[in-house]
Amino acid sequence: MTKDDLQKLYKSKILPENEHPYHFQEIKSFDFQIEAYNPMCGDKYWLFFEQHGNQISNVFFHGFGCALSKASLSLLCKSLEGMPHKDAIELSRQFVQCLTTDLNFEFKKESLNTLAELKHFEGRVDCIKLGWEAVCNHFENYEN
Amino acid sequence: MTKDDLQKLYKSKILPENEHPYHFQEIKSFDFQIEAYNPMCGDKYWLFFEQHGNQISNVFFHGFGCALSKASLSLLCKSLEGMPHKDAIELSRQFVQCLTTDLNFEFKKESLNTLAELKHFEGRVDCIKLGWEAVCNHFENYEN
Amino acid sequence: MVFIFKKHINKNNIKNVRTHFPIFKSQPNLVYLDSAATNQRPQSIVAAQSHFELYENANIHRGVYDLSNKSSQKFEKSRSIIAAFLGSENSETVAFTQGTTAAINIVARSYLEPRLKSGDNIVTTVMEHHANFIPWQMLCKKYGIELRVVPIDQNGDLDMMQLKEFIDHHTQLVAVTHISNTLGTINPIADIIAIAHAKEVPVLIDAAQSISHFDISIEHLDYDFLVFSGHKMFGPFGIGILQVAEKHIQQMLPLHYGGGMIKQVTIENTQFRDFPYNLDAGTPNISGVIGISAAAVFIDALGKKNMRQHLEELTYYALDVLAQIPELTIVGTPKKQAGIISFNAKNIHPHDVASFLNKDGIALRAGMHCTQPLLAQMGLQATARISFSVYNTKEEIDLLALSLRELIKFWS
Amino acid sequence: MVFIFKKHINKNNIKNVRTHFPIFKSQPNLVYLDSAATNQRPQSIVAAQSHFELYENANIHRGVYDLSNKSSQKFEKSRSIIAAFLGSENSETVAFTQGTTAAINIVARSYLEPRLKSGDNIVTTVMEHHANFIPWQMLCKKYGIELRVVPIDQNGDLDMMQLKEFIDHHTQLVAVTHISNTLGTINPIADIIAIAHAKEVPVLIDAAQSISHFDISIEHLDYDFLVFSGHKMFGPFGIGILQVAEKHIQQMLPLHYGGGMIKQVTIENTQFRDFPYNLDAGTPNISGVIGISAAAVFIDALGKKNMRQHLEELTYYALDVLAQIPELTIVGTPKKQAGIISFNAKNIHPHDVASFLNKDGIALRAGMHCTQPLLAQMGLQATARISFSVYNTKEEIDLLALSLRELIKFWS
Ligand SMILES: Cc1ncc(COP(=O)(O)O)c(C=O)c1O
Ligand SMILES: Cc1ncc(COP(=O)(O)O)c(C=O)c1O
Repeated sequence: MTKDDLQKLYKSKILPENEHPYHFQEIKSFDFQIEAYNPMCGDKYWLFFEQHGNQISNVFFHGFGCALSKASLSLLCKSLEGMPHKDAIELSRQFVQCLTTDLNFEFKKESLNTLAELKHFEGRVDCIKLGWEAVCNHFENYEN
Repeated sequence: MTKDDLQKLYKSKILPENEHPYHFQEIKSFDFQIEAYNPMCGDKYWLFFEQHGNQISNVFFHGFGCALSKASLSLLCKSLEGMPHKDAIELSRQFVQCLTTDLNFEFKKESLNTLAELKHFEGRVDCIKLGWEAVCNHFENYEN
Repeated sequence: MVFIFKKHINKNNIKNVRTHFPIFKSQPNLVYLDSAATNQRPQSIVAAQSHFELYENANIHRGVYDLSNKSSQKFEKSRSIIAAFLGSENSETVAFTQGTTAAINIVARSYLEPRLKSGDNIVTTVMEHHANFIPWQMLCKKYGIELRVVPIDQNGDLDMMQLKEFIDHHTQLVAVTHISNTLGTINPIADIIAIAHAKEVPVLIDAAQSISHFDISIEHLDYDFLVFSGHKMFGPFGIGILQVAEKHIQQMLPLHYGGGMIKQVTIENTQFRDFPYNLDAGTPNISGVIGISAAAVFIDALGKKNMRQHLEELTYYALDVLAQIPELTIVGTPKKQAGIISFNAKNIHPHDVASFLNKDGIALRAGMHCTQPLLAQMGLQATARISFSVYNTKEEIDLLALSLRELIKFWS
Repeated sequence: MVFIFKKHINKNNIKNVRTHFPIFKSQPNLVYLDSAATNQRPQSIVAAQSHFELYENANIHRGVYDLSNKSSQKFEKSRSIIAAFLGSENSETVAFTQGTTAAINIVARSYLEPRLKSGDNIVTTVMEHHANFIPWQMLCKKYGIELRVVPIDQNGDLDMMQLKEFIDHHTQLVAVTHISNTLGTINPIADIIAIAHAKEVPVLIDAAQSISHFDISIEHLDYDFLVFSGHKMFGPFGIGILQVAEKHIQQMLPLHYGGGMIKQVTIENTQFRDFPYNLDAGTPNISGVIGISAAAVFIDALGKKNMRQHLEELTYYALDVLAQIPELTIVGTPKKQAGIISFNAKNIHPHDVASFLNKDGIALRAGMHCTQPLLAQMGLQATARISFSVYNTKEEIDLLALSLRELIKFWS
């Protein structure tokens, strides 16, 4: 990625999402919460989930991290809302796979495809996958 | 040292001493004994001392090792006999120093001078100093 | 093979020293500001190692043939070079380790652990690298003893009053860094050693960040343990030094068991050699040892005083230049600082700073720098960190400032 | 910088492989028969390392900039190269250590020690290198448990009946070498693993002497722990491998504490990463890791089968030639032998042999080869040892024989 590309990408996708993140707030009552923490760099967020039965109704997040992790979490919240657990896990897994392997998926949300293309943005993939991986781990450890 | 020098040296000094070592026998009654052992190569000898008061009367040795260590021990026995402890320690120390530092001493026994010149015979100094160092260590640990 | 010191290095040409580092020839636009993580390597030191590996290679100690003899001699000669580099004539004060981290862990396990008893305490500081923190924390947990962590004041200097109070007759060790790898704070180690020794407490100095440009001599400083890494002093990875004061040598137990460190082995029993040889279990990193002694020679040729002066100039220049960018906050304003500056840019996460600056060829670190307790005390999650070495220039700092200004403008 | 694999290495030119080793160009008369102590190094592997150090050097993991990224990638790529070299797709089975000795000590401390209880036993053999003997001896002493030492028969083969009897349901580990570094005996490790696994006992294989010319794959051999060193496989000093079977990974505790191996550190507490990353305390030996993976690539390019065939030819040729000198005794006549031969000359101590042969440019070892229990069982104080690698030739063995005959004549 050239400097130009990087600037365009940030200007068009990352910075807006970073400056006006979706559901970026700490809430007190939730059905479950997930920590997303990268000890290497210090990024640390909490994700707060509200659900009806097995259906995720709302996802909020709060914490501290770089523009990429924040933008990615913002998209995560938007994406998972309204999904049954099953689909949320599936999507999160696919997204992490997409970032860490040679596999490619076509996501419905265009912004997810843009983010996923950043798999070659070396040294920052951890930032992008932070929240998604936390979701996968959570469901692997606690649900199954 | 060239191969030629090495052969000459062995022929004239080491091999005779190695083949007919002085006082090379295990004796049962002695005043004290010293172990001379090099764990790196496995050379291992016992030195047996007989004394009158503070005067060393006889030194015998027995064990297994290379031609150099054996020749050197043979000379050690010859050299220390008849000496008061004090002189034996002094001589042993000088000889070890001679082999391991830049210091040079002139020894009365010509064969000791020859041996001492081998300080540049790399990788074998340990063999030459084996018995002498054992004598130094013994007196440092047990007499003083 | 006349690789070694082809170009004459001396105190007058520190300005030209950059030419000794091939990476800057192949990447002329590289602005490398991450020397606190690892130094770039000069041609001469890499050549000293590869020359050995290609033309003089042999295992040490037990070989009678010439190649092995020369290798053994070079190995032990390296030990005396390092001892002299650290102000000692006694090469038996110097053990080779895998690096700073290993050296500290060895002190924890081989020296400290066997003497701990309940009621004891260990004193360290909140600004330590994890390498000089977790080993003590783990020992304290294991033995239920107290870890006393000296805090810093708002400038990033150690709270010396607190340190003084913490050290008492039950303190078994004071472990402190010479220079903070996050803030650049230079700690008053001579004072700390004096305070500790007044209570007969030994002191470990982590010199990872100071070894290449500070005069460090056991004769003058009288520390008990000194640790540092080759790769932060122009030398190779995988090698470091543990220097132990003569009075503690007898107490140093082996770490690993194997060849090289033994006197006698029977089926029932084993006798070990003394420190430092009892730490040489297994074939040592011979070329690494040759590399680290070549690094000591390189540093002495440049002159630590010149290096330090160069670093100080760069540090103060950078502090000045960065202070003129209003969106930046410098993290820590210690009394004395060398070679390392942490900062944060308003609203821009350090990782984003690093990614954008990378596009301008500027290499800097972002994150917690293995100092999580320090960042927690300062209420920070991460910083951007620049660090200098002898090859850096003021022009590079100007480029950094330019790049930062551009980024800040872009971001707003 | 096109140092790397300048000359094409492949299975057809094992005869020309000597040209890849610069030491034989600069010392054409060197007869190097001490590869069991350490291999000579090919140009390509040394160049892979020095190229990294000079042009690509950066610390790993926490850097966002290109240089650090590439370094991190090369580092982790090396781990997968080694995993593949050992028949595994899971690079998380592979930890980097300082060498064989360190790897064995890590298994002793991080895996075995926490699970020992009274009544347990550890099975090893009398032919082990001290590195694979003393760690178990020390554990047994510490916990008052039994060390069961499998003897050898008069040929130098393991007493398999005894081994079978020794392994019972209280055995916590069987630790055995693949090839004896003193006798050259090739042990039937597949059988040993089967015997041990039938009693659910894990097996550690010391592959220091076999890694470069035996197919060793965790998939086929199903060992539990495998250890070897870089410097005995054409790679650098200061780096080795510990491969751990997936089923034991969770049980591997950290050795040292420091940066790199942590998840979270607070003043009160620390959480660690999992194996193999929990062993990466401190900056790893990055160029060593690059070197050892380059060595694996080099070996694969030559083909282990070719190497082994070459070594076998040399070994049998040498056994033949030496048998024709009546004053020599070959030490050990195991069923299968590769690359290593010990012998003694009547009335001439091995050290004297080595000193005289050195004058003819022949480099061989004399001594106990870090196998004191073995020599004690055989009633020997020392041996002369020759060992081969891919660069040796039959002509060299002829020169050895000539030299030995001359020495014997001179001596008598
Ligand atoms: C069979 C065997 N095991 C272990 C070792 C020890 O290897 P290192 O010294 O590289 O740790 C050696 C090397 O001498 C060996 O031959
Ligand atoms: C102050 C300090 N101590 C210890 C270390 C650890 O050094 P190494 O990773 O070489 O073991 C570092 C390096 O990051 C450091 O800066």
